[in-house]
Amino acid sequence: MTIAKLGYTLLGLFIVWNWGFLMGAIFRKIGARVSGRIGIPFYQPWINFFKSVGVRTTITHGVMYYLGPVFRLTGGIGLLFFMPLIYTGDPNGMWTNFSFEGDLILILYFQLFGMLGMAMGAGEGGHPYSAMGIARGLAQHAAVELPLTLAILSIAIQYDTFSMYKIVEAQQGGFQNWVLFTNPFAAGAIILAMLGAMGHSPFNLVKAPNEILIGPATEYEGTYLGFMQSAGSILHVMEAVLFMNLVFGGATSWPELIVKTFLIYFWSVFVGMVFPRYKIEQSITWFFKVPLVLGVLAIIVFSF
Amino acid sequence: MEYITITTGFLIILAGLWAIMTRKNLIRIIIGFSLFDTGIHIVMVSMAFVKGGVAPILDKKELLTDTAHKIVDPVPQALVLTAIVIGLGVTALMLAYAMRLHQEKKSLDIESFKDLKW
Amino acid sequence: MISPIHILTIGLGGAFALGFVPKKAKDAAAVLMLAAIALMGVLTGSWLIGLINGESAQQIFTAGFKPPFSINLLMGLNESVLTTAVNFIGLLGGIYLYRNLKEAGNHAVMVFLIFIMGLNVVIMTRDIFNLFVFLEIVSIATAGLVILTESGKSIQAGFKYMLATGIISGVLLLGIIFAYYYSGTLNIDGLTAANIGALKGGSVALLLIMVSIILELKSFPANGWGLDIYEGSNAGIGAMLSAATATAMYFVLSKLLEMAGSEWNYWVALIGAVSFVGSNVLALKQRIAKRLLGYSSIGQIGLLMIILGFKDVLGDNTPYVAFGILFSHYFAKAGLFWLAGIVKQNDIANWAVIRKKPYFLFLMGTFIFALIGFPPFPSFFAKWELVMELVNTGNLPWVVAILFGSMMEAVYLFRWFGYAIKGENENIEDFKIEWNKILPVGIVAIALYVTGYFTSQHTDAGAAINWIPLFFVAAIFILDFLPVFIKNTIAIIGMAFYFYTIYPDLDNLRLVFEAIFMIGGILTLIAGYAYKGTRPGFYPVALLMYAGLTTIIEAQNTLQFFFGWELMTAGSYFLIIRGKRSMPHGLSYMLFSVGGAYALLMGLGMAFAGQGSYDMSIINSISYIPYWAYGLLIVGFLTKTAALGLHIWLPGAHGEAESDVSPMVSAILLKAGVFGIVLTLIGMGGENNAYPWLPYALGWLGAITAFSGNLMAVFQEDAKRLLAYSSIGQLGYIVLGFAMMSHLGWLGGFSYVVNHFLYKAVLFLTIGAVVLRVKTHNMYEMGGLIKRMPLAFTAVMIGIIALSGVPPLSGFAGKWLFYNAILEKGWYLQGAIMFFSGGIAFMYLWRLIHTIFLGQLKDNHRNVKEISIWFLIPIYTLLAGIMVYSVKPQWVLQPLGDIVAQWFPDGQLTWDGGTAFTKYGHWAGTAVAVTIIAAFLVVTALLMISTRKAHKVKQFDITYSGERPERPETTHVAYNVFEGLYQAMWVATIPLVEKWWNKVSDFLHDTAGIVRRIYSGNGQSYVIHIVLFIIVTYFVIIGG
Amino acid sequence: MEFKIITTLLGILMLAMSFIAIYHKKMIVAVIATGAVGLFASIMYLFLAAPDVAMTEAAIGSGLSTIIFFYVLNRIRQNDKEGRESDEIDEIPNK
Amino acid sequence: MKKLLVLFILAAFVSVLYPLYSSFHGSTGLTEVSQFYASKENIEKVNSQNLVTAVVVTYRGLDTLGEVTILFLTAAIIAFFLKKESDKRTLRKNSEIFKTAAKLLIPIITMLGIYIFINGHLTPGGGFQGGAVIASAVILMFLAFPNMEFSHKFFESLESVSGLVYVGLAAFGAILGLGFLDNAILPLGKFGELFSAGAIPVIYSFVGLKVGAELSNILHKFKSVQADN
Repeated sequence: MTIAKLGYTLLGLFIVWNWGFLMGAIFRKIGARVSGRIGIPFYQPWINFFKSVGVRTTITHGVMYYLGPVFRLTGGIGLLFFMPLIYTGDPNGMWTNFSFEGDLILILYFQLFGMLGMAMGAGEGGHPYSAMGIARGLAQHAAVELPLTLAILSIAIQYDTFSMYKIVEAQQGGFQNWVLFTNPFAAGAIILAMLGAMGHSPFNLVKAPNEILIGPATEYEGTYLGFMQSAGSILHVMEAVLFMNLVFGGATSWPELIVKTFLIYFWSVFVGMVFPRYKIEQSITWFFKVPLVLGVLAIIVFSF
Repeated sequence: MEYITITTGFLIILAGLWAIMTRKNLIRIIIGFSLFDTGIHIVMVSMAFVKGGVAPILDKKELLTDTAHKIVDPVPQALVLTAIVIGLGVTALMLAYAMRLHQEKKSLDIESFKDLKW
Repeated sequence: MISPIHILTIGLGGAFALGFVPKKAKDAAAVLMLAAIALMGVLTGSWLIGLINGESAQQIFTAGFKPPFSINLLMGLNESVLTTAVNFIGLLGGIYLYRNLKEAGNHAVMVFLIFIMGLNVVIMTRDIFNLFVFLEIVSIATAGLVILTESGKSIQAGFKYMLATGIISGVLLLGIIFAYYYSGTLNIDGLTAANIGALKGGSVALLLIMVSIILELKSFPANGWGLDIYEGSNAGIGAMLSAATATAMYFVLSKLLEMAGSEWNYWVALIGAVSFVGSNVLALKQRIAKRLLGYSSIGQIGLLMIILGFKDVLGDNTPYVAFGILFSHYFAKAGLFWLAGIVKQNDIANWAVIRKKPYFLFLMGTFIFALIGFPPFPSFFAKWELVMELVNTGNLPWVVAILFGSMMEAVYLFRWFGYAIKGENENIEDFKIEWNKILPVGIVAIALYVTGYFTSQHTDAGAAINWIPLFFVAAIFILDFLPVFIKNTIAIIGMAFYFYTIYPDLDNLRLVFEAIFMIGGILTLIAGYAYKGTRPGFYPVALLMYAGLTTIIEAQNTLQFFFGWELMTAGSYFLIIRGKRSMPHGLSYMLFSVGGAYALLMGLGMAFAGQGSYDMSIINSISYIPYWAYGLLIVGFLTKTAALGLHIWLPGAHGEAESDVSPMVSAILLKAGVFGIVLTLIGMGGENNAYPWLPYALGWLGAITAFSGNLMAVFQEDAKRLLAYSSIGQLGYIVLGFAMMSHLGWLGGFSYVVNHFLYKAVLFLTIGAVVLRVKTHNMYEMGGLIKRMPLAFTAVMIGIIALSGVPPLSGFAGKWLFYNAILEKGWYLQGAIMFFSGGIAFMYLWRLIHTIFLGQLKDNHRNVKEISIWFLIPIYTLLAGIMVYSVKPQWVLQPLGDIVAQWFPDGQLTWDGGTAFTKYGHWAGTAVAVTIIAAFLVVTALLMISTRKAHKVKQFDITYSGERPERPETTHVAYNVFEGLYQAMWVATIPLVEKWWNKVSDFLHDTAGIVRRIYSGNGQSYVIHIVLFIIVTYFVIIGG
Repeated sequence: MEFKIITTLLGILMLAMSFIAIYHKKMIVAVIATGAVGLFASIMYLFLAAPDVAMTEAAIGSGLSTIIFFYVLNRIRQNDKEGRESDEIDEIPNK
Repeated sequence: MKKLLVLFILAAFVSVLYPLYSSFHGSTGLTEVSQFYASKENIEKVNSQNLVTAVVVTYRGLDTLGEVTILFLTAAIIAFFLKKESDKRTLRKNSEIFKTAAKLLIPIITMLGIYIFINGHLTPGGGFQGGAVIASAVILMFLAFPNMEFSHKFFESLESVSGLVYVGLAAFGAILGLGFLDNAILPLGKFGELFSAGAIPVIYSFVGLKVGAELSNILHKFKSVQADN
């Protein structure tokens, strides 16, 4: 049983990893086309990944530097482990991974695991801008968390459970049962907070171009970068899966998962294409406005 | 009669207090204090007076019988004796202080001895 | 037994005989005087012993006639106690003033002797005019003694004193003669029987008598002359006035109060309360030591007057309470005045010089703590009894006034003490030691401890107090000269042994806290081995704190609890104030603690009310305005947990404390407050308590505290302050958890209690040890230390992961329980705030690790060593605890759950092996940890395989903007990194609370500054005050 | 009856003397007036059948204390002479 | 302005004292205590013709002891307060007539003083009055012979001796078991004669000596500080 489950989980990991690469490529392509460029081929991420892993990795700045990508990738993989991917009607089903029905609190806090490792690893690189990027990232993350937590709590109240499996289960039987419609305030808060969580424009000061040149990501080369790329692709998909499970009724099959995550991801890319970047204090205050109000409303509606 | 004296006594008490509270000169304040004391003594002696009584000195034979109805009250008088002597002591001490204060500052103005305050 | 009348024979005979002593033989005169006072003391002392052993009080008749026809004296138990006290202090004061008296000549010696003799007669006499005469003797002698060491100021003070007492005794004389006129007697007992207060004019006569005695006690505000004399006279005389005269006058008041009848009780108490509060408030602005003591003396007498006024309420306890306060005041004030004479510094700021001779600091501390009413001094027990009885009889406004006045007193006394401990003392001339001056001070200090012990034995509740820890502290204090290594070992063995002996007696709840206190204490003490030398003063105070903590746990009754609480406060105050720059924080810690203690005192009083027992169980069934009682208890405990609004002492206190003290006061001490809150909430009756709004408010307070504590921590540049603010935030979580009043909430709270102890101890110990190495608190001056201290880094990393609540470490257990509890309880908004605080916490935790250990190593830290092994031992022991808790949370949570289930049986976690179930979800701590660790290891292995040829690069092997850095500072972004967050959230960082407290403080100080201008220094206006005082009391009491 | 009139007169006289003692410019006069108050008081005591008190008041209240006053005044005047010339002893100059 | 305030305060003070004044109706008889003193058996018990003296020395003897102590205290305080002394000086020379008169008067005044206190239990007057009279003799001496040596020692010894005797007599009563200050330690004598009233004349004499010495000391102190030029 456990072995089989491990197998399915690893298979899921593989699918998600590939889908993450593909999705990333598609969106870069879309972005390029929107700005009138041709863009990368859809297989470019794989090329990048294998090239990174293939080259000889020569340097390290120290233990934490070394462990940064490890934390990050573990964070991504762990998130996948703790999140049910596909709803099959069995809480211990094959695509629920090691989720223990996907405890929301565990997931919310485990999101921070990769971030923490990244923050520490980049810190040891000794590069000044990495610290800046992390500081901004943490600040923005905290701001995003507030409406997100409110909305998640609201959903938890709505279904009287912290189990993601049960939340998804409750949304089955037609889109009218989705949280998007049954709890529009929470959904609204989540959809807006999602923009911050995904880290696209206007909330991408964290990895603004000048930092991309010389920030955390460029501090890492070779295998480190390869790990980071993998982690990135997994995390992107898993965040989308999280929101899908919470708001959009989850997925009963892989194609559904792929379509839904694509659309969710599309939303944040779309906004990113349209809106210019915020400064960090602007983005924080933005999250304290509409999303926060929606989150509080969501709580109020369901607590009384 | 005792009404007159007790009135005088109270008025002198007030006069003394007035001097203590308004005059700035140390000596004058001590004079005020002396008056205040004298006033109290007069009040005390007035209280001892019994109408028709004589001094409580039993130097006549007839005083020895039914003494209690013939003399004035000796107790307040004894108290006043003590009080007068105490008053002298206090006044003398105050004057000594005033003298030394004047030595310090060459002034008798009570306003000029405010080194200690608040 | 010799008749007490021979006090007169000895005193006067001695004084007259002094006339024969040749002028040259100065020593002979002084020795004769001391001998005479000692003889009087022996006489009264023998009566004291006799009366205690059951002999009957003796009436002394003079002139062979019975009263009321002649003057009589009485030697009863009270009289014998007080006369002995007067003679005792007279003897000590005589020894202290030996040189001054000798130099002033035989006449001064006579005056001193007559002064003491006069006080004896004042206490004993039962005739009101005789009282007047001997009062005059005392006040004339005082006026003479004021100029013992002559200065312009002393003469001025003496003149004002004579003027004022002259008027007062005139008024007294008027009152006496009219009392005689109406009643026909001068005997106090006769006057009592005559009940002159009932007559129209008689009531005025009585008023004049009472008011003049009250004025003689220097009642506020007609007391400018009294203050002047305290300031202007020799300190030795000030001690006499404050100790001996005040004691005697107080007894006179109590004698006359019997005569005045019970309707006067109220007024005496009222005047006392005005005096107590007014005098202590005005003293806030005072900076001259002796005058400050004067204010304090007047305040204490006011307190004693309140006690006297409530004698009917206190009943048989009156002497106990009054003597308790009186003797603390008597010894402590005399001691302080004498110290003032030895130190010879006017400005309290200059008292820092006292530190040059540490044992003097100890003496001063003894006196100040005795005055404020800390254990083990008599005033502690007396104040306790007073407050209990007053609350019990519903006199709450009085209690508030008493506690407010005491609070003000604590403010200025501790400010003064703070200067002494921490002030700048380099440029102040050292003071000389004269043995005849030290001896009395030492004796009264010892007397304070001894009387304290015996006072405690007087009541059943007090007798139950376990003094063993305190004796252990005393032993360590005596051994203070030994090197650290020995003392540390003794302390650790002592604590371990003590813990071993008492743990079987404790219930599980108490065992949890006792384990935190004792095991935590031992672990933090191990770090003490890192210090060299003798580390003077550290061990007594640290152990004092632990003694207090263990007393709190062991307490069988509320008195014991409060006793321990105050011991703990005192010990921790001294611990905190040891830091280099911690004086203002030590002061604010003390003030909040004292304020909190008073809230507790009142709350415990309400618990006592109506139940008539001191057993700890009374807080489970408070019947007298329970809302307020529980509220006050909680507020009292919240001062220790540093809830928002009461927190401003904490950052500085913890941040500036020594490296191994910070964990003691943060990881351990704060739990005492939590323990109190737990007890209170249990007392409120668990789940279905009758006052749901109280925990509700508490919950919000906890949530907001968590938020603001964490937010403030983000913007700190000082590593220890960051941790201190973090503690505020963490305690906010704990408070919220317990406030939920549900099984899950409490379990979450408890899990946090254990967890916070573990990781905060780790963090504070590590950061403290790092600070010891790098010699700075500022994080931006550190950096890259991972290269130099990898072990410290690992400790901090594990600590912050545990703190942040990221799975798989132990912090997550608390978080998970919390959210389940919140969902169950329906406190969603509070929960959201908490979660947001968690996000914020992440920011400062990252800073902690990034700014200190990552980034660029600074040039001046190239050669720092790994932190001391003595720090690493406790740190890694605690880390092991964290790891066990993380991997096997059920080992900790199941027993805790059993404890909680005693009060909250519903909504328990169900355990299935390592998996915990609630109705909302389940969580398998072990499995999660295993999963994550496995994934982590696999990924690490993969990375290691593919990067096996990587080599480590040099520190500056980076480029940015096309430049290679050459100095670490330029590439270490460490200062003010959360500028963006600040710009978004500055509104929430405005220190409103601090501003509010500052406003309160300014208001009080300004009021004091304005009101005290009535003491214009003009003797004339003092007379006006006296007359006005009489007028006002007349119109208030008799009503025109 | 005549006692009453005399006593009343004495009382008025005493009050007048008190006024002089308080307000007369010359301090010497004021001190003498104070002594006079004591003296009249001792007469009053005689009327009040208190010869003991009268004697005491005459000897001590009006006699000795007046002399002490004089000594002090004299001493202060000497002090003043040493220092600046002022008649402060009599009247405090308005500031 | 200030005077107005004081006037107002005094007016208020008058209203405080007024009930005392208004309830005073004179005395129509003795109080219980003084009736006791005036009762026949007690007059015989104390055997003093002057009742005031009886009260002062016996019944309220402790007050008197205190009172003497106060004078003693004042003298002592003034002595160490006004330390400065310079006896060598010349004041104006007094006329021969004054000096001669003084020489005559001083012993007479002293004798008068002694008479007054010895007869304290018989006639008005007593220790205080007598002492004051003796002090006035001393004043006369100061005035007439400003340069004469004042035997400080003598007066201080006198003061101490009489004080000790007073206290000793008082304590003697207590030791005999009669009571502190009981006059019955000496034979009561025949009413109205010099040797009557037990210890009263003895005590009062020593009080007189003591008061005289004390007042003289005080006066001397005040006199001696006159001269510092």
